[in-house]
Amino acid sequence: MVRRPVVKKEYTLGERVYLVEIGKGLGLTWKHFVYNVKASFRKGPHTVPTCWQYPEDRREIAPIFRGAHMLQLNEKGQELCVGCGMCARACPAKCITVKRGKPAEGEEDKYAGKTMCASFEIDMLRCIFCGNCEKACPKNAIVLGQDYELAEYDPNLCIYDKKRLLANFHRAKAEGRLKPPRKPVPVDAPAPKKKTPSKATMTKKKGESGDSEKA
Amino acid sequence: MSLKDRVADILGKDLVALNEFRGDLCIEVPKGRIVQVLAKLKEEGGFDFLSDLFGVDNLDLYAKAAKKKKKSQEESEDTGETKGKESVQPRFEVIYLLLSLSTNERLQVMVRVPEDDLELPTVTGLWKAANWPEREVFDMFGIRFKGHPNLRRLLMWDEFQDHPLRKDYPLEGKGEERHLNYDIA
Amino acid sequence: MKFQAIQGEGWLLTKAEQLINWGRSRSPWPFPYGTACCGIELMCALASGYDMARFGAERVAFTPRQCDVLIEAGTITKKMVPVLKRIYAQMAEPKWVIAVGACACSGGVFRTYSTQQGIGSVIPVDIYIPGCPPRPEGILYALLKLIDKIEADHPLYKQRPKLIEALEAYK
Amino acid sequence: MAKQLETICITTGPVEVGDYVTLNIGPIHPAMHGTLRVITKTDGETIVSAKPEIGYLHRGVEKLGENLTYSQFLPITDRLNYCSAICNNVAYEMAVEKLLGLQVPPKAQLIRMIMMELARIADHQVCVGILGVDLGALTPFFYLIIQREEIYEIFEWHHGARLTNSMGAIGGVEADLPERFHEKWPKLRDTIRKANDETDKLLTHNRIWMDRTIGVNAFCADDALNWGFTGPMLRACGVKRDLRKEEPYLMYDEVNFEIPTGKHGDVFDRYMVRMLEMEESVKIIDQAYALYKELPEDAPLMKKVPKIIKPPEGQIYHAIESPNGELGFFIKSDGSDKPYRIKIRPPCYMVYQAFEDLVKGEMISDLIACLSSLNVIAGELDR
Repeated sequence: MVRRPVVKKEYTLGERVYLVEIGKGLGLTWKHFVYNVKASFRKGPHTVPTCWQYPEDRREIAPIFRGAHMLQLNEKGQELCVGCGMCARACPAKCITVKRGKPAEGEEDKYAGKTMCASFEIDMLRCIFCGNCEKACPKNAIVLGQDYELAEYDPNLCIYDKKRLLANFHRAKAEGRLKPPRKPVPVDAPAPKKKTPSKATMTKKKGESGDSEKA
Repeated sequence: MSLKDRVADILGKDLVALNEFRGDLCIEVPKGRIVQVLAKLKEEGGFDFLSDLFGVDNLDLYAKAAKKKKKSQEESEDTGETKGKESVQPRFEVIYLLLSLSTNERLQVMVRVPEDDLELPTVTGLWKAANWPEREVFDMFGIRFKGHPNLRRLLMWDEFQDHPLRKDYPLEGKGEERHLNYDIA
Repeated sequence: MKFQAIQGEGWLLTKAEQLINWGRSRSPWPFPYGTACCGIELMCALASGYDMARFGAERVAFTPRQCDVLIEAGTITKKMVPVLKRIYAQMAEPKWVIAVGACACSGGVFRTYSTQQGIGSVIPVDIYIPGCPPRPEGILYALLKLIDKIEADHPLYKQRPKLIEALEAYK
Repeated sequence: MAKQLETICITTGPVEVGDYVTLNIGPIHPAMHGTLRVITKTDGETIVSAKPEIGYLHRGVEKLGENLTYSQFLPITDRLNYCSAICNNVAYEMAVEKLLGLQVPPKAQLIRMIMMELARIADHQVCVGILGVDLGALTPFFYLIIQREEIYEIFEWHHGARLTNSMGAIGGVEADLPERFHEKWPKLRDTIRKANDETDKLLTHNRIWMDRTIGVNAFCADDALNWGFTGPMLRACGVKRDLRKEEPYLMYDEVNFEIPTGKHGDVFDRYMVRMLEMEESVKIIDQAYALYKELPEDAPLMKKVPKIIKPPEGQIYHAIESPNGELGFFIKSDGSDKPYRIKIRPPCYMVYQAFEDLVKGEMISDLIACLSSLNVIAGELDR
């Protein structure tokens, strides 16, 4: 059988009477109610206690939010993607398929690189919006934009092709929601030493094969 | 006295191999004496907390090693002799993660289980915590634990046939579907 | 000639249909079936802050018998599939299904032995929401889209397959 | 009786009816958090036995990890304990860093600490809120959710996602604290405290709450250790053990904080431990933020790691204190770019296996209270 420690219920008078605490709780909810009513009359930007009236009043989205993808163009209007397929390789969900192609005769100035992507498909239903493709892209061609209204009746419509990804970019550009270029992460060269090393990295043995002693 | 020496001291002959990597100590003990060894470690070594128990399938690792060996053999054109030695290596490992609450030291106790004798004694008598992990090891690798109070599948459904975490089981499965044996709807 | 009034131009039936649709679209009672991560975002969408009740999804019931919209938020594993089928079967007509998130739509990143690759192969899905998990706004957008779909429905036609058959023959 | 109860809870398997009433709860019972299932045998309202069945959210994460590269597996760790995804990310990153023998720059460590503590607060808030909901107190849940949105906003502005954060990378973090954090933190600290105060006012001294939680599922400390409890569950039983203190990682040894403990390990103690821990987390963030401010603005955030990570052969285990307890990653590497074996040690797995012992002899309604107070997250339980 299970052993259980014996717990004595010791209540103070206020707790025993129990209406006191209930009254306190009710007072608190009323305070919230009054505060919310007041806040709803307040002008200016949205304040927290009222809810976001979604279709009309949209919440401010972080510029780095990972939403629907887009294929970027550079300032000259040239496609940045060269079809290298790094994003497809980095994707954990394997939802990107890229085909590399050469631009047709006379269309070379439409593309920034010497090659281009002949087709670019993202299965949005598979995508988990982790941003690995964005990190892997050497040309900063594919980025995750701010669009989050992605629901569709038909699952086939959720497979975004190149046209749609470029359209995403044009729409974002028109609305001024382009993703800011990522800041370079300061990488340390000689490590500034921590005063007290954590236990996790106490012993540093490099290049030691793990199973050497077992054999 | 360092942990290494202490463990060697406590176990004596039962210590088959000892391996340290990045501060983590892993010891190998013989399969037959696992319960005794763990009891000893619990009583004398102060490792009174079982933090986890799990299996490892070494099939690919051996295949890789064999390939490497073959390659080096071909290079040196040294044929014969060491053939078939890899198959003797037990395929599975079961690792017990122990923790000493007083000294905060962790120890990995490893025991090798060959494919033709997939049975281990249970340690639920020492730690109740081994209950579900052992069931999971049975579910995922097919290693049976003798004396376990309730050795059924844990994560997969009961009618499931295979052992998914074995290396020869494909990631996407073999197309199993779960059907209840009574009609729904 | 008998069917002339029913066949689209009928004033009474159209109005009745509109009335029914209005009623249905203004009260899509959800069954929040949150199994995994998306369930937490669904919780956000239901709670204060986003408040799904503004669109009539007021009464969150945890019994499928009293719900119209099955909001499937989260992974469905193969072990869970019979349960899901049962829930769907228990819901009363008319019923709609929203698949929230990558796992429910297609299995997402979990292309593994134990994950059902999308609930679309098990039960009919009306709306797919990509995202892992989608923002609460994304879920609300899907609900609004579902309301549009309900409004465009023909409940009276749909309920009478025999009538439709007769109409087809009449043509 | 049996028939009637069966219709309330949806059964998914044949139930055997013996001398006792067999009552199947779950997996879609509202109190079962979506995917848990408990098959109980009851004598009247007293539970004679309760067999939890898990695996309804088993997604094959460990097998998947063997087929993905080290950096590809990072987003998958979000989906373990989705209430505090950052803790999983950091635990995994630190495990891989240990395998590589890396040490992260101090600024990255502080950012990780701040974000982890915020995640811990968010996790505890969900747990306390859901515990309230399951016991019939809806109000605190709504108040806490309003406040939690603010934390999510900071997450979103730091790494671009609300829930499944995928924060940082192996070798450090990829972004500095956002502007919004500097503006928001003083205000956020007050709102967190206010929300906790309100929850405290609504629940702690409420007679109904006390009657339903005090003395329910009380558990002995040595039993708890035998069952492998960690985290708030163990601390509620009176054992002062916290990996942040015992095996300090990151910079936890440079901040001061208390470890709140309970006495009897009942539901009330678990609730109190969680409430007090939130307060401690606020303190930790304050101190970490002060340390962070001392560092220069262009201090490094990342350690240089090769693009394709290939750790040396070997096996390591590294654990951190996640909101639920000891979250450990065992990684065995064979020298290739994919881990050979990943084993996740989820904290609530160990807690949940003692469920039968926890609820035996109690009432059915206490089972619900017990389950909510364990904070079992199915994603991490089944993996």
